[in-house]
Amino acid sequence: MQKIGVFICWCGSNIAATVDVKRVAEAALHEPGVVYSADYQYMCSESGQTLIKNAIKEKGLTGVVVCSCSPRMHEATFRKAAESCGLNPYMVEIANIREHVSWIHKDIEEATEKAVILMRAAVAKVNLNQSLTAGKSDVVKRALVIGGGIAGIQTAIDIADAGYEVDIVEKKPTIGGKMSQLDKTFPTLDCAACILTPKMVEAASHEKIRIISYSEVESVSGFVGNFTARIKKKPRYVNEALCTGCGICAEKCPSRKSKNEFNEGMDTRGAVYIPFAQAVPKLAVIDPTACIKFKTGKCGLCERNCTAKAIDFNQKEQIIEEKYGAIVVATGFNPIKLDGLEEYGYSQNADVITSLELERLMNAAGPTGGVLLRPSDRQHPHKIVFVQCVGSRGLRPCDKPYCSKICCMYTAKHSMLIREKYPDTEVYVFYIDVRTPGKNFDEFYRRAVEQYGVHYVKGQVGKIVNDGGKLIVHGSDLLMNEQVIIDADLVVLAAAIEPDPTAKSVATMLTASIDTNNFFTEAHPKLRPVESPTAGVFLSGVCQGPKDIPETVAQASAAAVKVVGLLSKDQLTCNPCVAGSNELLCNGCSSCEKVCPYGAISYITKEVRRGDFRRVAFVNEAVCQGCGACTVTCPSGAMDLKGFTNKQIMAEVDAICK
Amino acid sequence: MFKIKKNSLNKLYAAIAEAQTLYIPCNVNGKPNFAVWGEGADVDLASLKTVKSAKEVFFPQCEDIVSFKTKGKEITVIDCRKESEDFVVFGVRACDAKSFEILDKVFLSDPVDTFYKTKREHGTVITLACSRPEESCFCSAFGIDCAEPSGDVATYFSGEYLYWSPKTEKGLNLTNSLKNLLEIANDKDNLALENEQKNIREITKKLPLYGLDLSKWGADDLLEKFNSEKWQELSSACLGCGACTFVCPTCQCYDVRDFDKGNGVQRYRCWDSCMYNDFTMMAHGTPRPTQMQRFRQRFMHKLVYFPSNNGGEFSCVGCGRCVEKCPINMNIVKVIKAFGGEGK
Amino acid sequence: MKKVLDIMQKRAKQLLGEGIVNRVIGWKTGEFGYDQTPAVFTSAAELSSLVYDSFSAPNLSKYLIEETKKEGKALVFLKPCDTYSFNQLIKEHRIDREKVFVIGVECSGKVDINSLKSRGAVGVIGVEDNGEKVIAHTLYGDMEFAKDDVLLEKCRSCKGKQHMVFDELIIVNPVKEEKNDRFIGVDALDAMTPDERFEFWRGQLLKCIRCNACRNVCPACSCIKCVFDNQNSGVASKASPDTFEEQMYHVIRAFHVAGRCTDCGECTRVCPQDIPLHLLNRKLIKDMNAFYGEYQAGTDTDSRAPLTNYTKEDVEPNVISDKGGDK
Amino acid sequence: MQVENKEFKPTIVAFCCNWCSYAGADLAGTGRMQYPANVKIIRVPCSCRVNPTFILRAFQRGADGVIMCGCHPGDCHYTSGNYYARRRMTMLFDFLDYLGIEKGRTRVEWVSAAEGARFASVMNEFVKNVTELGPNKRITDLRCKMEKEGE
Repeated sequence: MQKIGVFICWCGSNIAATVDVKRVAEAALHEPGVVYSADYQYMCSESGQTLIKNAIKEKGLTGVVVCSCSPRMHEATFRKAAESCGLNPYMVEIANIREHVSWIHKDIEEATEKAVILMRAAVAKVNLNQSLTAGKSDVVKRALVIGGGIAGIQTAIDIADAGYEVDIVEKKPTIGGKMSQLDKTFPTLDCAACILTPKMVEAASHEKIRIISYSEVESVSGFVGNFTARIKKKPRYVNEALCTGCGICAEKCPSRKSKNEFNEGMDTRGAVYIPFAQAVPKLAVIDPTACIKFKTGKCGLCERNCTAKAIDFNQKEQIIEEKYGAIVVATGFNPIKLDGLEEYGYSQNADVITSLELERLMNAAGPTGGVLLRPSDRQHPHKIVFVQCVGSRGLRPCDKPYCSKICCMYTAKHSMLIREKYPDTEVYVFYIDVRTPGKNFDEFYRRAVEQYGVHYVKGQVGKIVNDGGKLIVHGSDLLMNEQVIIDADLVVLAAAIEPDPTAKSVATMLTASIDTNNFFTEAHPKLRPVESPTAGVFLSGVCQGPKDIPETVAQASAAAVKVVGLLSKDQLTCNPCVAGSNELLCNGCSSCEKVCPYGAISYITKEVRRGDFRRVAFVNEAVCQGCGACTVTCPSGAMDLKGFTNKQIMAEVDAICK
Repeated sequence: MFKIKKNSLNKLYAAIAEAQTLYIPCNVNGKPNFAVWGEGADVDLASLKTVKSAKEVFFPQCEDIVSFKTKGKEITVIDCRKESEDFVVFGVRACDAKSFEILDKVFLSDPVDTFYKTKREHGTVITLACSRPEESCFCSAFGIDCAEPSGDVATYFSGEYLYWSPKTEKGLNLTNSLKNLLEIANDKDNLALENEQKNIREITKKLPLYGLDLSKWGADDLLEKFNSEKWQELSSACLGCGACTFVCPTCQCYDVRDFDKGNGVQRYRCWDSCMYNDFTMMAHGTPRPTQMQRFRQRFMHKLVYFPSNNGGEFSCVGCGRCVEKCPINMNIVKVIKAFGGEGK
Repeated sequence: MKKVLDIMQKRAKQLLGEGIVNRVIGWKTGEFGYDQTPAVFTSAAELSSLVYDSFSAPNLSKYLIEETKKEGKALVFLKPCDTYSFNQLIKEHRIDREKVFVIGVECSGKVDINSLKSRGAVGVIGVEDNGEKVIAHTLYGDMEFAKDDVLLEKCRSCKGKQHMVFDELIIVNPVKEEKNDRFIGVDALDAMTPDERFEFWRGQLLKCIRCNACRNVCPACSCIKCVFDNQNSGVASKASPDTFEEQMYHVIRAFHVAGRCTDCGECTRVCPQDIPLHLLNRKLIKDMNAFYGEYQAGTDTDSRAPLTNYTKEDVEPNVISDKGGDK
Repeated sequence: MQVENKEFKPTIVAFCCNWCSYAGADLAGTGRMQYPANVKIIRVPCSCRVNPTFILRAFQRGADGVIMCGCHPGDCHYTSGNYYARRRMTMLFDFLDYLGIEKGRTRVEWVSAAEGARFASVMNEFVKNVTELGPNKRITDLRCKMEKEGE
């Protein structure tokens, strides 16, 4: 049996003017378990708290009910007071007789009666309260960043700068991501490589950063502060320790038929290659699907020519297992495949290209050495049509319902750069809306129109037909309300962007959630935008939603701060009001796991009684946030929520209804 | 011997119900069950068996024992027993009538169950002979003659009439109070009735369970039966529900429960079933943790323990309700036969 | 049907003989030709009492919870409707699939002995089913019924003749699929006024004797300890001293199996008081289908049930208050 | 039904989630917005914590109406709790209606922490509706009722 003290606060006249506090105090004494009651002017004041503390000590109270303002105001205050004199803080409950009684009722009789009932409900609950202790779990002081694009790089550098170890896992042979393929960036028109390369080098040379390139995270277990990741390192067939990145092997390689991914397949590379000049790590990699040695067993030219003796055809896949305290998802994006969008004829016409391909065509390190030549005949295009919202903001199954956000700006950039470099070129841009919210963005767009004379046509393109080398673009001009037909030399499609295809499996691995478009869901769309609902998992860059570079970098740093905040703790204090499964009742049916938004529930086989091995639910208290979804889903009632147990809530119901 | 025309029965019911509560088999939402008679009641004497047996009038499924009222920290104990008023239960079949004798052995022996005793004293039992026994019936195995039931008054259907034969003082008193409705039966009636009874007894002999042999059962061989390997197989399909128990006229186990009313506690007793896994649950747990043990308990009790405590009398009357109601058709007959009690 | 049984017996003996399974779960003959008991057969000799006919109604899938805890593999015969329960139990990790050899058997509907009895067949000592007609031999003469009239409720609203899961099938005469609307009964209740519905359910639930047959036979009610037996659950009860307890028991039970109930119809079949319990479960199924899209529990072993799932566009609870009717 | 019974004051239990609705109720208080004292609030972490058993329990013990309030769909503190609650309560309340229990006795409302005024108006309306329905007789335990009236 509990020994409960009930403390009624006057809150000056806020409560006492409408509630007869003496009567509540008197009524409390008749409640089961109550051994003491008192009222006081300001319970939250220093002396009010002392009153409670003294009563706890002198009367040996095991539970406390404070009838006062909302628990959202002072629950923490009173719990702390109780804790300071040795009472478990979770033995304190609040009856809200201010916001829910005195402030909304005028009649003293009625208000007092309700206050008594709320007090009774709180007492009924405390009678069933149990001391709760917040669990502690150690924090592994190392972070994992999945994805080595600008988002991942920035996050990693920020975390590392704060003094924590970071591993970047990148599935490609080099970090750098999509940004490395860009030519110039809007709205400043500075060259992407010039600003990205130093970051890549900084990451590579940072003593706290380890880049695990050409690797993928295979599985993740554990929970916030204590994840274990298995990382699969694909064989490069090049000894990383020996390779100097000289590039002789790539030069000597007789196989030249592989599409060069870095240039969006617009030129070729050898079977052994270095992705691009600024690649980090700058190491060669052999593509076994193209390599003659792998296919026929003969060749080995690269091996013979490598002075560093780095070629190793026998290299095997490796598994790296590492523990992490936090995980950052920075899996980035890809332009969508355009095969489904037949009206643009992308797959039929070599001169219908994507914006990313245009980036490569304009880049000095690109397939044309930076001279804008159209792919089909390597001629200079004189009339170029840009089409916006290709696959974005559409309602068809092949479309994405969202705005890809970056296309308006990069199209303005492209058209401006082309007009600047090739003033004899006519440039048309078909658009639905031009969206330019951002610092200096609208100015930038207006320059394209006003200063560079880019023809913006509000309307969509319905059809592109190849007519003897010319691309006949059939579009509509909504402002003029007429059909437009343009015989273009080159058509550039602003393809929608979508999360990297790995996002789904990464989300499953991390029990993080993704939305219908496979973008990662944030813990709160406004207040916790860089955290995933799964504790210890953070989001950086476009994996969470379309972003441009500055936004990506900002979010990457924000995620880093969250990680640093987490890693700076030696131990995590868990929320003690968490779910727990009574193994004797658990059926192991997996219902609870399905509704848990945090992936806090797993199943273990346990000897529940001697000789009785059963599959039972196990709640990871470090991960559980205490929502209670599992408790209601559980058919046998095995699952309960500490601090809000079935019995406690029913006792409150009983007290109110009696 | 008296008689009353079948089409006048409603008057008879009304006359009885005027003075006391009358329980009679009625069609209650599609099923025959004992119910309190009232004007417009859908009396069903044609169905052979009510779902729940007639024991319910003496030993209801739920019965309040005592109340506790709490006010703040004060507790008041309230005796909620009501002195039972006189009542009549009409249409009790021979098997159910016999079951009262078995229940009496349990509840009226020391310590006497006063709740039950009061009801027994105040209740008048009017039995009704069976006219069409069914395949699940095996009352004859327990020496019951379904054509000649016991009771305070025994009644029989034959032709246009219900025949009425008072057998006890209680029965006579009731008969006297109904004199103006009852005619005296003549010799012709008696003869017709005897013929009817003969017919019924003939049918009884044709029943598939006729001649069920109980000679292997009783107080002897307790341990041998208890340890038999047959129980495992017999019980393997048992679902552990209480259907057999709750339709049984002789099952007498009950549980005592407290209901928290908010401002007090209502203590009541309710039927319990030995088939339930929390039956006789104690602080240390249950003495019969497996369904086999619980299954065995039910039949050992009816066929071995009860006879050994009650001069060889079985605590089964062969009404066959459990035979009909078991969801998986396992029943006392199959158990009896499994231990060598083959029928004819 | 006889032919099916012959094949069943032959195959079972074979599988036992080959040591692929070490026991067989099927139906065993009873006293009156209609009272079959689920049974475990461990030898060829025992299998002579295996039976499969118009009364092999009991759903055997729930027995596998206990059976698959034992050593070795069990052979089980499942009718199409039973396979839904089997799948659902697999989904809930209550059965070890590896330890079961499932033989799906054809089914053309099972006969309801209570239906025969309520139609006047008193004292039944044998029943014949020729596919169209059912002939009851009784102590008081023979009676003939059209089979369709005396089928179990669950068979009148058959979900289909396809087995959702099996290792082997025994089908001699493929049974024609027949369309039926299993929601007719629910629709009729939905069309009533709340007062009428209240009277209907009060009348039906008043009959409940809390024997727990519905619960214990239910393959979805596979809890190790039911909340109604658990003194700590706050709802434990053994009887219904008040009408509320009847409502409580049946509401909670229907709710606990919502989305998990395959509509196997066993609850209605076993109720000693003939309470149409399927009307409770089917209401929830009807609602879930209407609100959250068609869902049939037990068609697979990995889909999410409607109550452990959601979409952002789900109907709001005010569909109830907006659907008309008083109160 | 029982409009002539002017004295009837229904007992109303309101389950409010800690993050939105309870805060909304607090805001109603801060704004001194009146609603009847019959409404008694029970705080739960999330609307998904409300077990149908709690609602039945309230009716058993003598509640005349039960209302559940949670965050607006999409705003759940735990991301998805109220979506589950929405399905569960839709099913439960339709089921109770199916059993003939007056549907006016049950209600779900989404109230955000900023909607103090709405909280008050929802409660006013709900109390009014339940008062018009009169005392709960269809889903209640007479043993509790008798005890109450006997006092």
